[in-house]
Amino acid sequence: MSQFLWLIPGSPMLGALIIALLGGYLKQRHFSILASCAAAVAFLTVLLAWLMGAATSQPLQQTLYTWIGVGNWMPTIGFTLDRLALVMVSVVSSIGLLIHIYSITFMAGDSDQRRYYFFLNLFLAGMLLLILADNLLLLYLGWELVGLCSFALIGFWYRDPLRASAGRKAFITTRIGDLSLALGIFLLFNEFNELSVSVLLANATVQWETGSQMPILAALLILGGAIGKSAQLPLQIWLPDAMAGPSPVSALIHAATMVTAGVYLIARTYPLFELAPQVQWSVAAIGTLTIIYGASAALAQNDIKRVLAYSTISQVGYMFLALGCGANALALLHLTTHAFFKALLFLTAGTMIRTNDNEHNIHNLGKRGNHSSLIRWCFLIGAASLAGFPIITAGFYSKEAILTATWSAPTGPLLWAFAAFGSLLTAVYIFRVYFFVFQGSRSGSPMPPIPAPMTWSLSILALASLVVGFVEFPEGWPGLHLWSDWLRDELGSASHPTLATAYSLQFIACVLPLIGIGVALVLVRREKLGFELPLAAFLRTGWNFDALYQIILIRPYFTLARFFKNVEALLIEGTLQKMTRSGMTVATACRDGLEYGVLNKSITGLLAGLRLGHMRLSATQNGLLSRYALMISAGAVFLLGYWLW
Amino acid sequence: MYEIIFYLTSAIAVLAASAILIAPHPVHAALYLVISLLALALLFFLLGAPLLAALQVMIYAGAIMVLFLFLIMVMNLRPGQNQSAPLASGWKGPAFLALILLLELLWILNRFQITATNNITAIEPKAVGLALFGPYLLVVEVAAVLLLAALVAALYLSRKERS
Amino acid sequence: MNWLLSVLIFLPLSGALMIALTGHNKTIYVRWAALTISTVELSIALGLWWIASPDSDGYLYIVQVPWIPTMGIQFLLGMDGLSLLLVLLTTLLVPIAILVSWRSISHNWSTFAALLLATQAGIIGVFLALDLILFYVFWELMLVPMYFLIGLWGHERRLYAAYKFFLFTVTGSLLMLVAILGLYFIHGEQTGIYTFDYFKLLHTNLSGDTGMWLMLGFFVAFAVKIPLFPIHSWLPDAHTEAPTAGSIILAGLLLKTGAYGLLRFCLPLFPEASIDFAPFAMALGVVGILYGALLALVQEDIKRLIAYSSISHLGFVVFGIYTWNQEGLHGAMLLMLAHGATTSAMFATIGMLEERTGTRLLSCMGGLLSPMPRLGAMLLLFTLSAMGMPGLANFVGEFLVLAGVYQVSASLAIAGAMGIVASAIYLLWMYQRAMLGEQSSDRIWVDLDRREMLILTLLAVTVLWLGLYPAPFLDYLQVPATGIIESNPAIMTGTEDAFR
Amino acid sequence: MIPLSHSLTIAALLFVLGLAIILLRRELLFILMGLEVMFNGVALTAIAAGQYWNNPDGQVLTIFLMVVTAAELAVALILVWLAFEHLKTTQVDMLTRLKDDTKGGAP
Amino acid sequence: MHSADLISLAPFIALILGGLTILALGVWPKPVSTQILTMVAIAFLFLGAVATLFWDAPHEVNGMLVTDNLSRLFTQFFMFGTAVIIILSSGYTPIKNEVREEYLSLLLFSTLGMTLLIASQNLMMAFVGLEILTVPLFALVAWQPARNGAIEGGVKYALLAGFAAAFFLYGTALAYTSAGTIDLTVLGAVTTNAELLAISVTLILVGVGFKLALIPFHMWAPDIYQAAPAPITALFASIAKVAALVFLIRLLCMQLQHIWEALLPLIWMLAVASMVAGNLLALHQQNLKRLLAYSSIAHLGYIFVALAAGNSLGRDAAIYYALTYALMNLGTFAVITAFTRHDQDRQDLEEFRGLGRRHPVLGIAMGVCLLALAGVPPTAGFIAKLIAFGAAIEAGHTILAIIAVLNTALAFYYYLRILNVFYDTNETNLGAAQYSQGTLIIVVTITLLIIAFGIFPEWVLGLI
Repeated sequence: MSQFLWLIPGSPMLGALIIALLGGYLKQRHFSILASCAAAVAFLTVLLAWLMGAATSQPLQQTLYTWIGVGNWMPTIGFTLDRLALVMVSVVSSIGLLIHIYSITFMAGDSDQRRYYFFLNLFLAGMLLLILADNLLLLYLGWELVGLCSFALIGFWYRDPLRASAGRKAFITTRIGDLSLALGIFLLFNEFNELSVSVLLANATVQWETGSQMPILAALLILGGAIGKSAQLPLQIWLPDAMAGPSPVSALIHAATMVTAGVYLIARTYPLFELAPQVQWSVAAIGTLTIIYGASAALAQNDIKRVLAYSTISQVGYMFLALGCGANALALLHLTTHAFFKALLFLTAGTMIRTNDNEHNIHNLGKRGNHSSLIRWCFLIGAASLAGFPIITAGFYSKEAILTATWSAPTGPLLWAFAAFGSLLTAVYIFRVYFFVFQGSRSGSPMPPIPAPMTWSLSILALASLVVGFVEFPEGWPGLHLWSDWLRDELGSASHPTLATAYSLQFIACVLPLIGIGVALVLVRREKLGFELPLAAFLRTGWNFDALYQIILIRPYFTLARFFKNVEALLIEGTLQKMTRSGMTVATACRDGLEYGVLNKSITGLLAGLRLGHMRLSATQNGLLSRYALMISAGAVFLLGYWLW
Repeated sequence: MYEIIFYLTSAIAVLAASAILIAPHPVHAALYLVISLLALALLFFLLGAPLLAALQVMIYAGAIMVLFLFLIMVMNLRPGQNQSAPLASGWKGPAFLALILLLELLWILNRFQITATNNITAIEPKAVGLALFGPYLLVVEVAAVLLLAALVAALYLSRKERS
Repeated sequence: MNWLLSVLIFLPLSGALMIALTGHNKTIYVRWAALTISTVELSIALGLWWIASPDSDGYLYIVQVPWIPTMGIQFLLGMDGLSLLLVLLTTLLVPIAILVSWRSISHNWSTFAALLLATQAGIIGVFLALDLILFYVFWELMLVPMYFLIGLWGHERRLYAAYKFFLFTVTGSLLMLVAILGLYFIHGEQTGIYTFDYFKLLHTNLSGDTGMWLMLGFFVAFAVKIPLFPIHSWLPDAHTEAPTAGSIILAGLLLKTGAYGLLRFCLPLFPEASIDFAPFAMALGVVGILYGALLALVQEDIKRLIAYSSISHLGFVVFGIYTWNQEGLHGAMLLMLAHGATTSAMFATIGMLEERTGTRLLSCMGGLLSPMPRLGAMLLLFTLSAMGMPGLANFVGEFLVLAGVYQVSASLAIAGAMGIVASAIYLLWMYQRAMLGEQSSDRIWVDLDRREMLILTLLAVTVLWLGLYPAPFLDYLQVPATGIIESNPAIMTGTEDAFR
Repeated sequence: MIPLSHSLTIAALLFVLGLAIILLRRELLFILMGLEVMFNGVALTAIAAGQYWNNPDGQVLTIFLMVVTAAELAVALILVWLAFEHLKTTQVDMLTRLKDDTKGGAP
Repeated sequence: MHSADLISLAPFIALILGGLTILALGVWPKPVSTQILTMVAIAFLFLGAVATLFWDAPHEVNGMLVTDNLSRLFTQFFMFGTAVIIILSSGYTPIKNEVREEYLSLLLFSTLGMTLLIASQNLMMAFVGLEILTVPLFALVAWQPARNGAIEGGVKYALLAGFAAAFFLYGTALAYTSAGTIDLTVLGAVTTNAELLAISVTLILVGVGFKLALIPFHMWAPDIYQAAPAPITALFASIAKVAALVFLIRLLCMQLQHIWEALLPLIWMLAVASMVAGNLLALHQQNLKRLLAYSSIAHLGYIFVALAAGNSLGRDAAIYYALTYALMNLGTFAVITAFTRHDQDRQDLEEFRGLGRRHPVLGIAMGVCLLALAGVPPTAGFIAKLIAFGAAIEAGHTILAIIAVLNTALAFYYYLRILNVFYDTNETNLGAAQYSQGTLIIVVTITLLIIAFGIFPEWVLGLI
């Protein structure tokens, strides 16, 4: 099996390559089929891996070649498939395949499908590469590749400058996180002269003491990378804007897969975090804050995709919380369920937006109200799963488990309280959307039928959103505990509270979504009457983070850059002209040259000085014979003077 | 006595030369020049060079001065004609420079103790002739070429029928 | 095969002479002749690459002929892995420059081609010469034709730019000449052997101050060429005003000669002085990285922007060189290649863009991706490479450099890494303004034709190759890098102390 | 007896006077006269030194000096005359057609 | 007179005989064509050059002239240079009809002066040689007096040359005063009154410095370059100047070495002044001939850098530099000669706009010559600078060398300026070059020589 590992990232890569190179010879609709086939091959390979027993065997390995061999710096193009990776590739490849299929009809009308599918395939390849990479540098490659594709796909409709800017914003913001990751890689390499993840982690656990400086630094740097990619506080600002891309893209990249890359990264390097408990705790803290942040911001949004975007931020916060509490397996579980239900929500939202003339506003969507029942049911399932509707939804199982696990972590009750409040808010905001959109007057014209590929992919996702949770029943319940058992060897397990505590926590977790739905009902009624939420404007702008960054970072940066530009322009152009015109004296040139830009000013000053020297000397060549003789005599006087002196 | 004549002649030579410096009229200047040259001839004689004294009188006072005067006549030069004052503005610098040069030269010449004086013994024309046609033979021959070249040059330049 | 080195130099030189003398008013014939010559050069270089084994110690090819024995000057050429790769880059970029100019140069093709080939000969000579005087000869030889390429075919302010370029570089190189002579006489006095032979001069005993001054003499010449921060101001002008082919040669090759000089001469000849100087050089490097990135952000002229980005990238190269460790040196060398390919590709693309839009101003562009998707895609690829996207050329070099720098000083590495982030900012901003958004005018645009696609595809393949499978290149750098590291008497203790 | 330095001083005086004439006078003929004075200063030096060393070389030197002066003067005088003929001036101040164009050239 | 003396004197005799023959042919009752006169002149030059080949061991004639390697090299070179100038003159339209017996004989006499000057062992001989070199030039500058500025140039040159000659002679007289002799071999051995001798050599330096147009004795140079017909300017800029230089080298570096050492600081200062001021003066100059005059001043500065080193390498460097300098200037002025208009030289740089492109051979030649002047390898100019600066560095004059290279860099500016104009695309001015086949051959030959001497400097270095 292991010799086929390369196929997992390789087939979408090949797909992208074929689209790029041979695209000129293909028709628009062939792109979608080609791309879907590439995604399907990847998915089938993963499936094959399951069937061949990858789930139970030792991690699979495949090394293609050494990428950059310099001394100890020996990153390979090599893949490792362990259980963590297996979960991730399964989620990514399956959702990827579904979204490819969904896109066939969704993008059918677009004239630039070549670019779309190129980047979609490339994204899939990058994501799978990131997951399978057996060394940090290859991981970084995948990491950047998905960032790039995200950039390109957010700005897919680039003619709108706002969308193009959103892409750039996403790229640059995540790149700040990437910088941190890169530094982390340098640090680890510098310490261990090794890039392979497994060896690094093994070395780290042996050589570093818990809580010492190095692991803290390393973990912090990696955390920085994860925060950027996963849109956690304070680098979350790019994600809401990223909704400018096509909805399938939002579903795939900005909900199901890429934003969870940070979660994956931390899970992958969790031994480092265990060596740095402080950092681990801050992971949890960041997660908690982000939960509240995202949920509260989502509460006030009127754009359906923005609600989902803030919801994503918030839900990834849960995963971080889980990671911070050491419940890595649970984080992964929530990652999986979230991938399905959030993809489902995005795709239904996308379908609605599509069929309603690009209408994003939930009020207006509700007023139009002509939604097919499939859409309605799918959205309901997704919303329930997101809210963690007890027992029947996948979201309940993953979220409840995280909440329970939180309790026994350091400062657990506090974290739990926040997370639970977030859970309440989640139910409120998502059902607010549901009630707005689907309880409106049904006045519109009858719906056009939804094409088969869309129906299929929505149905599969909806099903998954309900059933995936059953792999892991809550602590103390009868039923399966497959997930945590299976992953325990690789990811460890969190400590659990006592059973009694657990039961009460579980009860609360069951009740909160129900309360939330109730609150949502009330809220929607009152909002329809014109009532505004307190702080709505503040929340709607995502706590004004953009403005804050504008003020404290971006503006000063540009100002500084402009300042330097002006200085240069002033120095080179201005003075040169001025000097050539009036033949300024060398003294002036020197004086001005002492200012900041010694560089160009001194050059122009030099030129002017030389010119002045030329003019002065040239003036002596005035054709007067006596003057010439005088100079000769002066020379003689000078030379003779040397002897007297 | 010898000394008195010597210094007197020297004074004449120098004063006559100074007169050229300020003489307004070219003809006057030329005459001052002759005086200076003749005084110099006397000095040559006093310094034991009778041959050179004679040559000085003949070549300079005789030949060259005639050339000068001839040219002055031909060009009909007069003072004030297109002529700024002899020591026009801007004379101070050059004069100062000349003064410094003079001081430098005097300093140099008096710094070296070559003051010992032999009795004046005339160096006979014969000795000069022997030197000229002995070691300096080649120079004499070459000097002839120089004169020839000057002649050719002068001839060419003074040709009338130029296009 | 050694004689091929001489062929590499003299073939373009004689070709240039032939074309200059006979090619008047025969544009088509001249174009093909120049292309043929440069292609032959490329195949020779590829052949040398093919034959040479990367593991062989020392120099792969050597040519040694006495030239002016009374002064100890020889015709001494040598090719090690580093020069092999740089020659390869040279021979690749010159045909590309010719192809780029195929239509855009409208007048005096014969002179143009002759100058281009002469420049090529000079650059190859610089990369091969191991006799210091010979090196200097080629160093100047490449300047003069380059000057005319800018001064005669450039844009509006070409003369100003050309003078600035020439006077800056020539001042630096003349100071180097003084240093060369100084080294020559010091070595002569010590050993009694008066020679400019690189290998013999390597073992000159230099006392502290003398060594430092001589090293500075060399350093100034190379720093001007690289260009390092305070003396970079010729570069934006030269890049902006040069014709596309000129920009390609300038950015792709001439800047590399400076870095090459540091690697080949500055470090091995003056190890002690270089160690003492390393902190300053690295500081200059990091200032260059950030300063270049900062100024690139606020440029209106797209070529000027790339010029400042070059300053930034070459800062990385200097950075890497003075780390004096495996990762840093390899990174610097590889980045030289990568920057050569990437930046010349960007200049080629921008040249094509300029031919179509008639402007270099970003404010006059916009929305050009939809009418010209191929051009846009290519530009995106090269832009990504320039901003250090993994899998593309620059990434490998920049990351290696940073890994090397990190071992010397973490804070410098952070500063350098900020440069990478900044590069993303200004390059994407550039790309967005030029290619994305609404179309600024409804002219009819023509996408890339076959010739242009050929050019850019060649470069794109190079960029991808360097990014994904640099091993065939890196293998050749092992021996040179090790050589430089071994020349270090203190193995970096000096620098480390200076930083920590 | 006359010390050598006295003769040399007088010679130097003559030399400098000639030089002063050249520097101060504006008329070409005066300048030529100044030249003559300078040459005579040199001649006096040579002869005085010849007396001092008691050999004929000083006088030989002076003879050649006269020859050369004559040759040079002849050509120079003709040139002056040509200037008078063609340029209608013999003033130094007027001979300024050949000079630097101080307007300044290329940037 | 021994037969050995005759062999030694043969080249000089050939020149004198040549001059006389041409004069005789000129006054021959039947008119002799200009071509024949030219050919006779060149034939005598060739004879003279061949005659130098019969010199073997250094031989002194009568204590006046010495025939050694240096004399031979430069005698041959002067013959070559004069031949070049004769060929250039015969193809030079503004004075074409005036190249007759006077012109040619004066050229030959001037050449005689040069050969005498560099071979002289006696200050008197040197002086007379210098005058034979100079006096014909008075007339040659003013050749065809109707030309613009010709008379003015002649007058200025004549008066200033006389002025400088007075200094030279005064120096000679003082040298005589100090030692009682003017024989250089004797003077070199005398140690009494060394300082007075040094001072007298300083005065001689003023006289020679005038010929070399060193700062501050330079002011005549641009005017005369501008006034003279282009071939004569070439003579001024090349062999005439080199003759004075070689005399100085012989005087200082071979015969009065102790004086040379004493004079080093002065030479240092003259070198710096000449380089800096020469380059500055040339910087924005618009008149090409004047510009080249200023550049010549700077070049003499570089040569003095070599002389300031005070070692044998410096001497060799100066000699090599002198030779290549003359060659480069000959080449440059040959091109200017070729580009002449019907009645006047082109002078203003603007008048040359685009000409290099229109005449590729002349354009390339001009490029090579100017780049050689700038010191770009692989031309002779580079090797010259290399050795010159090397000498300075060997002597420890690093500062001087740095000043020199900075000046070299500065000089690039104006050389490139000329080339820019030559190759500019806006051909605003029309009117083709008017050059003879001979001029073209000369231009190509000199260009090739410049490159050849750059690539194989041993050819020349071996002769020194």
